[in-house]
Amino acid sequence: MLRTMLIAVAMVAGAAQPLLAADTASDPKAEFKAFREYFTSRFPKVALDDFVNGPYSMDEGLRKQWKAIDEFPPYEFAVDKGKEMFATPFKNGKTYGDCFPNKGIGIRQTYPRFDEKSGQVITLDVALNQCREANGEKPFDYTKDDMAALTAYMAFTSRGKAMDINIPDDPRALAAYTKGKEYFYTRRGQLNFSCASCHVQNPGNRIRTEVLAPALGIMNALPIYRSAWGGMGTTSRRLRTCNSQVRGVPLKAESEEYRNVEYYLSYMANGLPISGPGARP
Amino acid sequence: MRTRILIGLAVAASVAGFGAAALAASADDFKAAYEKAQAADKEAAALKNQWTTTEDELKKAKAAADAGKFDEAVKHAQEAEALAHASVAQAKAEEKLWPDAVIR
Amino acid sequence: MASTIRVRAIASGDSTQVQSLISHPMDSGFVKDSKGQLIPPHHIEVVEFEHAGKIVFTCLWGPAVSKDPYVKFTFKGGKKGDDLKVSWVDNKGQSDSLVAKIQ
Amino acid sequence: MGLLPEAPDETRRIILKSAVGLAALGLGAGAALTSAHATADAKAWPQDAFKQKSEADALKALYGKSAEPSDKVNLDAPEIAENGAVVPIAIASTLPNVTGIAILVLENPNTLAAAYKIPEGTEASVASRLKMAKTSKVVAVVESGGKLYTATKEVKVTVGGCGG
Repeated sequence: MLRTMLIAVAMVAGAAQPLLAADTASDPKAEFKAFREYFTSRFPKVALDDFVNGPYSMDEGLRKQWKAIDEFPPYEFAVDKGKEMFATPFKNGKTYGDCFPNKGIGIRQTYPRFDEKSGQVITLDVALNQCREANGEKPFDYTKDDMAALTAYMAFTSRGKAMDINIPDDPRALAAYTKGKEYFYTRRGQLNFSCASCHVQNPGNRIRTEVLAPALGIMNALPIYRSAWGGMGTTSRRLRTCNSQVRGVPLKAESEEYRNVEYYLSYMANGLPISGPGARP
Repeated sequence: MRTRILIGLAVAASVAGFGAAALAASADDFKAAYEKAQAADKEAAALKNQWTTTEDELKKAKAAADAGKFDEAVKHAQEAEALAHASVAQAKAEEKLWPDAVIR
Repeated sequence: MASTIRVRAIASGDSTQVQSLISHPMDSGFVKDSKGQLIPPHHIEVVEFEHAGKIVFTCLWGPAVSKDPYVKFTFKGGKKGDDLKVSWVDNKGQSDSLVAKIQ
Repeated sequence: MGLLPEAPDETRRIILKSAVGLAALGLGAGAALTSAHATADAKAWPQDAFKQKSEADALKALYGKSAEPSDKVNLDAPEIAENGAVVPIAIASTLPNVTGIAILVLENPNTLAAAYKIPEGTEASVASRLKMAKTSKVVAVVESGGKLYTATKEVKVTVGGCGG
């Protein structure tokens, strides 16, 4: 407990002092516990399930605007479009539902998952394009439009379900998790920010006008309708925007690094409810 | 921590330094400076850590050269190179530094 | 093609609360595209809500109304199962309409 | 807050630029417009009122008169807008015989944002979402018994909503 608090203090100060010798080995269970304890002790007033609401869990004024907007949220069109796409068969007569357990309904919380065949992390977005290609259809762009509509609908049917990410007993799965963790904590871009600089050290604080979301449960709300985009965006679109905001050149959508960091963060959110699709400033 | 400050200084110094570029640069001077910048940027790309500012300077350099303004083109190419070197240094330093930030 | 209009009209007591969202870019005319060209204004001008042959609400919108515009209002009357007609027209003469059931 | 002590101004400018760029790209997505017959009448749109640059001129063009402040006009708007592109604004009034409600954003390029016609039997209450270019006074106008009444509130905007 004391150590967690010391780390918290060090991070608030913006100086990540090495309290321990550099250690890149991963112990997901212990890291999960420490991660959760960091956020719950730093934000004791935020209910655990509320972290998935990102900036709205941190700021009362924003929360009120969100509640007003959520009465009739702008992602409704995407959910409806995704539902229609789900119901429309491919040219070969198969549907998206045929590619997933339970016809694809209420399963978003099980992604990303580690695929033992390819040795890679498969996100829901990648699984959807694999489904299309397996049925003779062209893959969709990974950042918005059709892909955002499909994932919005799948998230919508999974709302409230607890994130359920598994790291199988396979050294490649642990390596993917570790690489995701490395990506999350590595500073990059001319501004020298890591994901953690904003979402571990400064959630609830404003960077210019935006209230930063806590890393805990940050993947649960995706995809999102973001007012600054004036439209929907997927996890990849969000990550690419994060990269350019710190003046880093974004990676390709659904690149290995992005899939791994989604794997790491989703595992950290295990047990927290799916809240996507979300609406964000 | 100290490594990061050093990177910061390196960027500041190299960016300040480009002002001293030789006057009346030629197309060849530009080509040489641009190739050096591209090589450094490629190294950053291999480390998946290009900076958008490097790309901006490369574009500005190219545009100035296309307009025949070689002094300006060389300046931008040199700045791009300095930024690219800084991004490479950042990526290499972070390979050792990131574990310090992990919540434990 | 799916309608551009979403309506939620709920009768409660002697009045009906209506919420509506319309899919529309609502381009203000002040924004440049990625090539630096101004995107010309393209926005809804008029939205009408009609119940039992009577206009119960009219929106007159300029380009400062948000993309995918939303509006909420309440009128007296209306009961479950009644029709509520929504129609809009924009500055390019495009339009859409929808008849929704009051819930 | 001091996230970026090295170059705050430059940073803000750059990040702003990229946010605007993204918003502009997002506009290309376009809406699914159908040509289904509608009854909404474009002739009802008060073109002249939407061109005005000041509160007084907009009200004159729209209603042909001027307004006075009233505590019976209730304007619900955020103190700090989460994004200028989508600012939720609600107006309600306890005044009798309300026939119209309008919303003005004084610092927008054109002052009048939206006007609503309230027929008899419809409540004097409306909620909608507006774009705000920058920090501005927002004025709620209620037409009651042939007179105009207003309520005003300042809304802070740090990311302008002209991007859509």
